[in-house]
Amino acid sequence: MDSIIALTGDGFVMCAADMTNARSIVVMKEDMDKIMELDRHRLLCMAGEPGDVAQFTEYVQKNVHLYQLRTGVSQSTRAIANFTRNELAKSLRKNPYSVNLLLGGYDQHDGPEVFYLDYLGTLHKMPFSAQGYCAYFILATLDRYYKPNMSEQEALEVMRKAIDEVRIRFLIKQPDFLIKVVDKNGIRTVSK
Amino acid sequence: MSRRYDSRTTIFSPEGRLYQVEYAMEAIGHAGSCVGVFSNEGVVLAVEKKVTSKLLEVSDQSEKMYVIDKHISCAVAGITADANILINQARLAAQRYRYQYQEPIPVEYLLQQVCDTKQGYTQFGGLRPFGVSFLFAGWDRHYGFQLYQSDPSGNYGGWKATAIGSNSNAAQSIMKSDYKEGLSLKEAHELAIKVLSKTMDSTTLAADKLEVTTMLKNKETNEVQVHRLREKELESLLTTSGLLSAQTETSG
Amino acid sequence: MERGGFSFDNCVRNAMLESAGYQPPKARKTGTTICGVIFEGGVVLGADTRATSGNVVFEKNCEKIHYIAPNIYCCGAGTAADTENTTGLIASQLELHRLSTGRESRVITSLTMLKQMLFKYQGHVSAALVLGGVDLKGPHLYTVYPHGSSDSLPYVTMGSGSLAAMAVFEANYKDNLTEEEAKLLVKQAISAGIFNDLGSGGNVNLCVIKKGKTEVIKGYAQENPRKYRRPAGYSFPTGTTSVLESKFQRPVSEIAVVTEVVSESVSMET
Amino acid sequence: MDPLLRPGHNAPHLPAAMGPGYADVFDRLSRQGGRVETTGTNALPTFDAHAGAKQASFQPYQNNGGSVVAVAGKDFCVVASDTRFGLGFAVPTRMISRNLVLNDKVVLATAGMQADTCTLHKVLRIRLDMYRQNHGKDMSLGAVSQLLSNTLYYKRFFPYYTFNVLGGVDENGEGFCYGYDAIGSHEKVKVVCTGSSQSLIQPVLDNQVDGKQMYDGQPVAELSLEQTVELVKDCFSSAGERDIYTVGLDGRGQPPLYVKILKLAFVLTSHPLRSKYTRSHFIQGQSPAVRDSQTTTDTYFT
Amino acid sequence: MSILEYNGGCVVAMAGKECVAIAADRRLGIQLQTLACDANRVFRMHDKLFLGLTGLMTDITSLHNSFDFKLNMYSMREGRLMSPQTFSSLVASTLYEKRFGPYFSEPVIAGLNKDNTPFLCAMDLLGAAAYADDFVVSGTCAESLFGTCETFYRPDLGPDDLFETISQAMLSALDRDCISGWGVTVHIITPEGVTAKSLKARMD
Amino acid sequence: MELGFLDRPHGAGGVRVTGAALVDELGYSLGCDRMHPTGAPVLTAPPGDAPASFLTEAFRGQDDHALKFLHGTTTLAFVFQGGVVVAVDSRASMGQYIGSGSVRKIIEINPYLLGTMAGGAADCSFWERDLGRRCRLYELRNKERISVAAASKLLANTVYGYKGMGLSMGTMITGWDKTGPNLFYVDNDGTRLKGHKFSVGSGSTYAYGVLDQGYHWDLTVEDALELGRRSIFHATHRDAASGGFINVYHVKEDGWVNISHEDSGMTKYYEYKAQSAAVDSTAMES
Repeated sequence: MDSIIALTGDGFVMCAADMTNARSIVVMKEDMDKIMELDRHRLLCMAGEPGDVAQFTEYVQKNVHLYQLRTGVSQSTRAIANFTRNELAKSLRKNPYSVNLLLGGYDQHDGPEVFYLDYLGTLHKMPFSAQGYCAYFILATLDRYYKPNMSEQEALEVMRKAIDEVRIRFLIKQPDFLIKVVDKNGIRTVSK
Repeated sequence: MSRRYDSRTTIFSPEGRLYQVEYAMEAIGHAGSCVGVFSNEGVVLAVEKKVTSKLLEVSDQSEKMYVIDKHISCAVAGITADANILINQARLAAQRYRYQYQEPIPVEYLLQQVCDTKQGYTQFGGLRPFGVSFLFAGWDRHYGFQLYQSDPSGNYGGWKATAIGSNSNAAQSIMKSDYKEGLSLKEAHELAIKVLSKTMDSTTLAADKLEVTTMLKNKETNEVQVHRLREKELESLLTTSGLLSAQTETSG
Repeated sequence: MERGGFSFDNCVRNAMLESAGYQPPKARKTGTTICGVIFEGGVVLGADTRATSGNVVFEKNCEKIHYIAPNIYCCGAGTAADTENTTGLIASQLELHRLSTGRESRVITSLTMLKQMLFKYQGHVSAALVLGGVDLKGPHLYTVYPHGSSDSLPYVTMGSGSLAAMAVFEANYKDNLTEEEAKLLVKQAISAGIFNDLGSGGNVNLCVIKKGKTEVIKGYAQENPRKYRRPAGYSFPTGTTSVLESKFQRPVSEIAVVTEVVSESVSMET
Repeated sequence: MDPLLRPGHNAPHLPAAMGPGYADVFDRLSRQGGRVETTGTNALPTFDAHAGAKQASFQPYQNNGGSVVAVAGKDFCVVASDTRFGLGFAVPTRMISRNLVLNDKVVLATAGMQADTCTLHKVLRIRLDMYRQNHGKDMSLGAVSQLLSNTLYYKRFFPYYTFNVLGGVDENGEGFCYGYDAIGSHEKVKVVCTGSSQSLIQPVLDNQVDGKQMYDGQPVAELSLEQTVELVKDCFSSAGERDIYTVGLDGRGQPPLYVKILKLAFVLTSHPLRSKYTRSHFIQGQSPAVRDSQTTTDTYFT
Repeated sequence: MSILEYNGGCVVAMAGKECVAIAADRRLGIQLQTLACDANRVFRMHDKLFLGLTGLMTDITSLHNSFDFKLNMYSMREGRLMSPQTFSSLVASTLYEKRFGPYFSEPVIAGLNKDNTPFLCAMDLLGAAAYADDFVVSGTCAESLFGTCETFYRPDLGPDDLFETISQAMLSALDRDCISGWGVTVHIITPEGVTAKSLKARMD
Repeated sequence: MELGFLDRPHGAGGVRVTGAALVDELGYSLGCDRMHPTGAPVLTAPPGDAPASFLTEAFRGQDDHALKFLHGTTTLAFVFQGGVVVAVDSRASMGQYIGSGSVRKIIEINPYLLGTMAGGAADCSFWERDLGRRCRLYELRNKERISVAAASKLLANTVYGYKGMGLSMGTMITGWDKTGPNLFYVDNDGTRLKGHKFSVGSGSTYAYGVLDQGYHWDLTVEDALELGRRSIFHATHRDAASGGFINVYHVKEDGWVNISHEDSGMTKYYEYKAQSAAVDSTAMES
């Protein structure tokens, strides 16, 4: 039911996620933060079954942190993405996590990157992507309005169009979206 | 008197020394010497190839120079059999990292794992330490080109130029004076050869007596690569340093 | 510790996927006609060469007569991967057995090993085999069913073309066939399968096993070569396909091998 | 409604999107038996000797294999079909005719279930005869195409299990053909193939006749009649190699049965290439199709 | 829809005179939704050995990573490159080990032997190998590829003709399959080196 | 000509009403000229007591030979100040195989009425052709053109008669009548919605994604046509079951006009790609 969106711009990655958490037909929480900060330069947008999501994403976060302590250096976004994919693929054969992720990260070597990662372990690097039912609507909207190397303002404009589209067309009420941006200075929340 | 303490590898002697580890260092002192020289454009490893007897079939796989992964190579001084165990472990560690993270393992992180293994044999298990010292040459995105040396105690350090094996301290003193910052790859080659000829205490060298590999960036594919100098290149390197022994010239 | 044999850890995942409505894909099944006949002093095995996947011919000339021992061969029908690996596994175990006993293998040994393996997996390893060979007790011919049962008969057929092949056998088989008669009979049986059974096709492969001599004849009869090709053929002149981007890369030699490119840049000016 | 929105579409474990504005609650109630389970009883009694007989419920349909092709040229249309009748893995007969010459401008070829094919052909032949009686002229290609579409659709809920291809020459003499799905959806095209080797042959025809993969618009050479027949024979030969339900060559090593139609039917007979069709067939008003099912329409290319 | 068609995609390999070509489409989809048009299904194991994998993308990635691991260890220990025949046995045993919970992926192996003769092999998801000397296919439009390759293939083609033939065979098959396509990459493997081309294809 | 005397009640239960039937000597109905009181043709009912699930039962177990009908599509229509824009793709697929890449999914019912095809190709084309016939009868009876509302009602009622039998249709009936431009959505469940903007088919969500963000009432005709074309284009790119050509029609006061028929996956993709590349380069310079 969650809607998560991520797109790369000129030197930044912008992630958006709805803030609704519902159990059966009841909305339990209206201000849920579904964009976890893996480290100072990586955002992890989370969708899927809340129990799995909490367990799995924290497991990944702690491992990324442990790696940095051990080696003294932080891994590339691609390395974290592959590490997460590996964990998903391994657990897929035992007790599958129903967790769909978008990993957005900024890295001085590789610049802004977005990785699509679904619960089966399908990993793919993309300029922009979305997961959940919203993808059926806004992948076309993003195709239409997304341009490479957009400024933050232009990117916000495209994100607003996408969120507006979900609000109009998607059966489930998702009034509020949280938008976060990560660039070389770190992570900050952007007002909608 | 101190004999009582040297049989157990995991017990300190009253002077605070681990005899087995020192004896291991001693064994390495007799092994063929290896020299490593770092430069910003690449790292040179030069080793002495001891030909024990001409009846021995020379395999194209050298016993002194190994490849751990596409971006890490290492030179060995000490007991080759011990080295093979550690080399295999290093290769597995590098491949496991590559399998999990799909990117090359940081050189220091690999070194930590190899040295942790070595250290284990000085603290528990009651087995003798590995009689092997390594020179690791590698590249990674964090620190670029790197040269490390590790010894049987499990201790390792990053170096600009270093040597292990026979006459290694002589070699190090020469390099202390000759090494200058920011030397080019060519100068690194020449320094390595010069130092190696000193440690092999023979004024002239034949191309088949030594082996030189360079860790550098292949311009065409922009990937890091191990390049082992061929016969012809070694000879040209030796002639420029004026060390090429006479008889190889004629037979060449 | 890396333990050998089958690993079942995907089963949880596949059960989950299957419950989600994804039918498990069909593994390569060899439609197959295989048969064997005993003759005076030996055995002749025969097989067609078509491997099908659903209604598509996956391989036109595949090997269905598998080596078990120098004097024992085995034709396989059913799931291609199962016949291949089951016969391969028993062949290697039998080799170890020969080395330890220093004796020629017996057909009954391979039969028992095959049966017990197939029984252990309750037919999930779906391999229907025609096992033939000659040992010190003379020629033997068996069929083994996927669930682990077996028959011992003078002539046998298996696979989807077994009806057509058995019809030929019932009509023409007699005891004490000569080698040539036996080879012709098996060829006719397999051809009957090839022509009358959609799951079989391609050529006829034979394997003749006699005391001290085994002969595998590939393409003993090639009944179905492609008869028609368009005389004009299909010429696609260079440039027919529009190419967006093209990049040539010389072989970057692999680990621990010298590359010529690098050596020039590094080699010293002599 | 397409797969995404189809009622009762068995939403996979993944978050399959619910169609917008489509409440599928009622639909699930109306469908008995919920999702089709993946290991249903195998309806057909299988012939696999050691698999044992399976409980066989009433089974109105069976697929007898076979493929049919129609390729139209400037002023002709070639309609071809293979001749093998398959039942499961067995081959009851190698020589059946899937072609039906409706009149001298229109030929229908049908693959799929042979029983339905015979019935469908009988119905169409009678409708064409009635048309000729009522209107004093043969039905045109366009009219036959619509008639076939309606005939198929009238059985929408108990369909003819047939894959049809209609080929012919229209009023102003240009060759065309129509491809059909089982319930009558049809489209006027230049080349079509259907039946068990549809997915094998159609791409080849798209490439060679329509030149669909010449993206930068290189001109496609117009195929002559002879070249077209060669291409069709080659397609069947390839299909015979790779598809078990299609025979490349029939029992007697002959290329597949096919019929050719020219601008004027009578030119057919006077065409230099020998043909068993004589003018008399048409004058006596005996529809060739009736003769066709007993005898083999001669393939005039040996 | 079978699980092998979940992500879509197909691979074809064809042999020429001392050269082999392997082509694959670029689509990564989730059932009918197209996620990306730059998915990679063909992996360079070494200069004369390429592996194409179709089926479920997660298993494709897992299999490729594990083959890379095994291949690197092999070439470091042996000091030489793995031959295509050995590699196909490695792939077959890796797949068959999971006989009762298989990887949902069907590999195609294309390479040149030491004497530069072409090597082609295709397997089903359990590792049943089919060696061919003309062409091998795998993926969601395997049937169409069988049709086009069987018709267009001619033996002993040179690298350029082989490229045109395999491209036309692939493109015409893709245009009849809705869950494959969105771009095609073709690798032509010759003893002198490897040419990688990307074709202009329909993007719908 | 009334052939009622030839008729004989046919087939097991479930057939609503018998009408005139052409019967051959075996008494087998020669296809159907029988009429339902509402004027719609009556289709032969399948045997057995559960007609709706007959087809799935008939093909249980033989999955690869099951009868697959042509499906999959993206169609859209919207009303704006300049009339109605109707845009569709042209792909029909059977499972994953593309049955055809050039289906005409806009059916010209009459010079003032258009119907679109989504879902079952045969269902839509048969019933919309039949609707054309009945609209013509309406004109002959009432000497004035049928309104869009009435035409869509005819279709909805007919289809409702077969509810649950497995028809698959998601169609839009649009045109210009005396009340001005009108647009109705009718589907096989009998749903009939009047509206100003609809998209139907497996690619509809993608079409909406572009359509909603670009739509407003006072678009110029040029922009409206391009918006319709662009929406279908993005749907064909993202949805596997849509593709082929983009057909655009424009309904004006004096009837509809067939605007364009362009190849979506090849010509338009590389055209739009070049356009956006040009924009990027200019953006770069400025």
